[in-house]
Amino acid sequence: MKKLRDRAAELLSQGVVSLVIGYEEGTKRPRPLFCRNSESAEKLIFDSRCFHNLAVYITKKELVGKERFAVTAPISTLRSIMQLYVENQLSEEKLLVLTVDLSGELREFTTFDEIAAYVAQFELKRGEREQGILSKIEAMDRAERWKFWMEEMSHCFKCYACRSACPLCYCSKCVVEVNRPQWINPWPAPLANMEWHINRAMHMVGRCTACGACGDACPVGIPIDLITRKMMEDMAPEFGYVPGQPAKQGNALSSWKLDDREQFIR
Amino acid sequence: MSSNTDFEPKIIAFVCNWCTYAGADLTGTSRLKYATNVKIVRFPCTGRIDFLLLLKSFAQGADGVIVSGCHPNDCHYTSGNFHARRRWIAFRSVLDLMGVDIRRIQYSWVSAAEGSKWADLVNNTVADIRALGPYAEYQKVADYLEKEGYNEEA
Amino acid sequence: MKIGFYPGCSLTGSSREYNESVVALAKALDIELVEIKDWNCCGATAAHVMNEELSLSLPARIMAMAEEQGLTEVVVPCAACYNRLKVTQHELEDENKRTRVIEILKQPYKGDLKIINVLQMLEAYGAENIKTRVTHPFAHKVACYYGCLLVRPHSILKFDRVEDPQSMDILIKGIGGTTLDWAFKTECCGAGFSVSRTDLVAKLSGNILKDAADRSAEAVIVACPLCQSNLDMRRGAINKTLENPIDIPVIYITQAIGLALGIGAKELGLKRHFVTVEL
Amino acid sequence: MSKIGVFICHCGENISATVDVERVAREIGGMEGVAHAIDYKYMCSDPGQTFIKEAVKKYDLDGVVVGACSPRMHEPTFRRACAEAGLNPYLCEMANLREHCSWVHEKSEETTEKAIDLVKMLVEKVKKNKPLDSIKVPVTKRALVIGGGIAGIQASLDIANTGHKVILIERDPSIGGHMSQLSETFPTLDCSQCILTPRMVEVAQHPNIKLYTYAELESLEGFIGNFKAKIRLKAKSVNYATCTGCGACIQKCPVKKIPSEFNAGLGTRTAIYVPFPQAVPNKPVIDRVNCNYYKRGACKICEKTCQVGSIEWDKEDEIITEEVGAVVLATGFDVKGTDFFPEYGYGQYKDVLTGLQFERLASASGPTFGEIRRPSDGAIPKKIVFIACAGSRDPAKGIPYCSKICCMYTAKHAMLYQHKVHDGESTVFYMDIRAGGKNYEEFVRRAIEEDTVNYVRGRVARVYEKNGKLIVKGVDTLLGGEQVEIEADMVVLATAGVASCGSELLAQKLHVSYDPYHFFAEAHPKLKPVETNTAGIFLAGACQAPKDIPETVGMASGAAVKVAALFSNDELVREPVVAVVNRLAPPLYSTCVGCFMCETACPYNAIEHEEIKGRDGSLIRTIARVNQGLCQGCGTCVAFCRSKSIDIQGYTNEQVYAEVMSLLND
Repeated sequence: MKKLRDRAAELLSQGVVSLVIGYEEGTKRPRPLFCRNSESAEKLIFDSRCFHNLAVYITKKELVGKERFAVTAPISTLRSIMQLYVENQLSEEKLLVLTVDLSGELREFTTFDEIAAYVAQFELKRGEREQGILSKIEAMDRAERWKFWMEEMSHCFKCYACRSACPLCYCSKCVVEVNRPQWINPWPAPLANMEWHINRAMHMVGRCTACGACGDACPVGIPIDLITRKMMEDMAPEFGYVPGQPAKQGNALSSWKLDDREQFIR
Repeated sequence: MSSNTDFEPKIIAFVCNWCTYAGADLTGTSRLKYATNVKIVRFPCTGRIDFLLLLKSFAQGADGVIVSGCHPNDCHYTSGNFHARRRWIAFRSVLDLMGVDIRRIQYSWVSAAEGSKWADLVNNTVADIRALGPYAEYQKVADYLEKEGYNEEA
Repeated sequence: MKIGFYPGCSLTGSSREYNESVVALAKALDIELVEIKDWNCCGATAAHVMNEELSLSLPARIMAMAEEQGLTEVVVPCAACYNRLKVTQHELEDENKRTRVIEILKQPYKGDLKIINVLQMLEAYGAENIKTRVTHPFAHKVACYYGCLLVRPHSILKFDRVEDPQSMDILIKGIGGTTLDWAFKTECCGAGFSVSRTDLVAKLSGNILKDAADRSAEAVIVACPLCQSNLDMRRGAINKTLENPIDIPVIYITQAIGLALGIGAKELGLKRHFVTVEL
Repeated sequence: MSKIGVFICHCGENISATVDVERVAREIGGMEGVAHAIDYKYMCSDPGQTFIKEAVKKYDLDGVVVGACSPRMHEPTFRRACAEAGLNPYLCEMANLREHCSWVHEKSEETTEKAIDLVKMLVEKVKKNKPLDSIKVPVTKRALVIGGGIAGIQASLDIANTGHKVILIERDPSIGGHMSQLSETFPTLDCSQCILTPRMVEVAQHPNIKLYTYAELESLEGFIGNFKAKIRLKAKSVNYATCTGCGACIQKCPVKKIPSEFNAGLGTRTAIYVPFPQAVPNKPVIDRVNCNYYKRGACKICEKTCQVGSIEWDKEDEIITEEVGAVVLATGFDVKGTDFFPEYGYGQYKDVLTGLQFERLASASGPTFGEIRRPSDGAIPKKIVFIACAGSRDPAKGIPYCSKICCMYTAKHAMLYQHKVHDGESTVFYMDIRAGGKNYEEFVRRAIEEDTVNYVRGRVARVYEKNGKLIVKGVDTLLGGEQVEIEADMVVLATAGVASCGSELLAQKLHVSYDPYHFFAEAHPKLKPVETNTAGIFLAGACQAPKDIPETVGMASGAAVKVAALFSNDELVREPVVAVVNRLAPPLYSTCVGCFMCETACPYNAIEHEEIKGRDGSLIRTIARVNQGLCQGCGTCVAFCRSKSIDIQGYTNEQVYAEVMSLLND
């Protein structure tokens, strides 16, 4: 942690970066910290409680500005950063990534290849919570799943916290704001909610890195992160991509293989 | 499931212009008869068919949906149908995860030469959906705050 | 250098000299051979034409035992065994077959064992040592005979050039020998018919020996007990089919190298051949 | 509110027999936004069209729906009618009441109701239609032909003769390609050189053809009608402006033992060389890899012998840029070498040859001046074996396809051999004889019957050398599958034809797709054999698949016509059914966020990166832009765009959405 603070302060004081996005102690749990001078770098922390996905801030031009900036990133965030890079949202010369590896060593990435190589060592596993709920859902039959989700969705009041928390929801105009035609109604209603979440899942196919930010952000605790996670788990092997790794041939839905398997087309 | 004969399913078909639309034309020129329940919406290519349109169909009271285009390797645009295939693979599993009744979406490849296949496809799908009955489950959800909501005339 | 070792039946019976020479040579090259415990027959050459499940289960058990023993790499000197083990590994990549075989074996089988033949072992762990330790350069003109089991089917074995293999020739050149470019490198010697159709074996093996002799080879070098016994043990029958008899010996690559490293003829089992070896 | 005119056609009885057309017109007439709705017996007839034109004027319609036959039949007709009446043609749509309704249903209530729904659907769509103008793309009327073989030569001449400029590039020092290496040609046995050389000369002298030999394509940018080609002119080290082609330098060059490419390795050439006597241009280049001067910095004998001082030692590769409107790919093919066949001796036997090498032996201009002699000892082979399908039709060798020309040239080879070596004995091992083509089968029969070539149906398992002879071990599958063993003096392999080296790379430069064997892929296997998926790039000859000379020439002329057709207008006019990325006023500029997943989705590479820069020139954003020259309008990108920033004209989100809603909304 000391190393991280020092390095951050150094980067700022030397003017290597104009901003370091990291974590500081919050009331209940760590919260994002935006250091613009070496003093504030003293407040930086980085531990297992720091899972808030900071990648969400780095596509916000008004926030990061034109200069180079640094971000402290746990694995989940690193994966998001990789995906953002694949989607042409980041450029190497502007970004500097700091992380503390398992041995407590400070690591510094200046290229996406380094990040990809580092991330590759960690596999995406279901946590207890995910395993718990997903195994429950997987055990249900179709009608039960529908009931389950309708029940869950009925709590959704369309605050769009999921959208704001997701680093990959960086569209300047979201589909719910598109009104010619109005594909999905923006207000909370059973159908509008269902459509919104199905739409989210589809938009995340081949992109979601299962960081869990959306579920974490949901004020009414709908396990929406599991929808996109499950899709990721099912589609990644199907279409042969690895979340958080550069996709040479393009996104899962913008590319295809002659031998894509399917049994439902008559 | 019991097939209730008095129920006439509403089915909407999304087809590509070059294969299935032409195939359906051939069904006509060969005077093959099929059920009136299906109405065709024409697209340049299956690659153009937005998954939201399928959702909207159900929301608007469709009991079933047909999506059909060129056979693999026959796409007028060489790969539109391959993109579509992937999209449907993903879409199906999303819907299945959410508990939407995916038996109500029938995907198919119908070439411009398969007029009879089109007739069979329509008839079979109509029979299947009739057996499944109306998709009330979804429409119930739709009938709340929605009707007045959608797409004000701009 | 430690490596798993599957002798197979031939090497404990009709081809003891092969076993002896392999062991002796391994020793000379500081390669420690760890024999698979409680190994069984691989089923070659009969099983796979009689009963598929059996023909897969036998080799599978051998490999399962090796896995259990914690071995990762196993050298299989007998070309027939080598072939069966490799083919089985390939066949068992099929989910259903694997599950079936596992329930027959009643023991786990991973199938990630690395199966190599003697030539591969010498290439991988001997090549350098051999060069430095040659005391009696093998100054002979020989025909390297690979037979069919060592290189075919290429799609599965992925070993050497299928029609014109080179690995044995390279080893021989390495110990100072000269090798022939000849026509019968990979022709069949009759293999398993050794007993049932001696006449056929005599004809096939005859062609092989004749071409080698015509090109004035001093010996035929082999890496397969079946080839060896057919070309050597059946020499009488072979010579009956030829107008002028052939007396060139048929020795194992391991024996040839052994000689070059100065290992005694007895240790190498050279005395056991039917056609006397004077090299 | 929109004013839409609806016109329901009876199509004689075809529609009205099962659909109550009056009712359709009546009910649609009551629809919101429908200003005028009628039914008529034949909408497509002159009076029918006149109804539409008059209505457009009278009711000042802003949309027309014709309920009649399939739009695939009459859409152009009615759109033209609207245009003539001053209504933008793309505001006219058709409801398919015949093929999709009256013809496939019995007369009934439902049928009529379906007809009504179908019309409603299109009315709702038309409400959202926007006037569109067909797309016009300027055309640069100059063609680039890549490859100077017979395909490239033919294509160049044909295009040039239509009065358009052609740039022909060839990577070797001379044009002519494989055809110039051939001896005689089947099925007429006329000498290849004799029929080819005049064309080569014609190319060189044609006022409309600019020829660059020893040149390769560096890169190609742009799109149909507007390509920019960067061409690398490899340094010839000889100044062609002054060189007279006297050839003195060649006589004197001390490096004489370089295997000659033209003679397929059988003959030799010097370091400064002209590939062959009839070469065009007939001036030498220096092969820098083998030249003493470039290797050791000493020699320069050619410079001393050159009267006109044409040698340019320090000449460097030159890159030129040419603007062209169309490209013809004619890069031809290669043949596998004998080293590809372990069973036939891994190329270690001198007297095992490829068909191409045999061509050189049989050619009067070849290393043996047309005499068939063994490369090993120069003896005349008394026994010769030809092996057809060497590599071809052999999945195990990774070449499952038929090379197509081998059956014919093998028969020709055997024939030529018999003509030249009267006491010779020739055997052909074959799988099948594929002699489809004018006079082809007759030709093969002649070889068998008149020239007594021994045809054996079977494969050859092995060829090996034994005391000076080549032992060919094969099988005769016609006579009880017995083994055949022939002691031959020479063996000729009809080795497989494969994509010419580097074609994969070239395809990537041009964004042309290629098959697993790296042959370029045609746009449609039957109906677009000379087009590629990239508009404006065409194929000629064996670069698409192995083919013989007549086929190649035919295809080349076909490609030439496509180019000429493209050049016949100053502008390329296309249906405006293309994708567009929305543009908004600053500071938004567009809702496109530039994730460029559409770029990977597009089959036509039509998505470009558009950089939006501020007044100070600083980059604000990079968004997608559709190149309307390349876009073919499949709309895959549209369905894929998350923010709906990209849409396709004629099938916009609003239009299809309206259709769906109308169908079900009640």
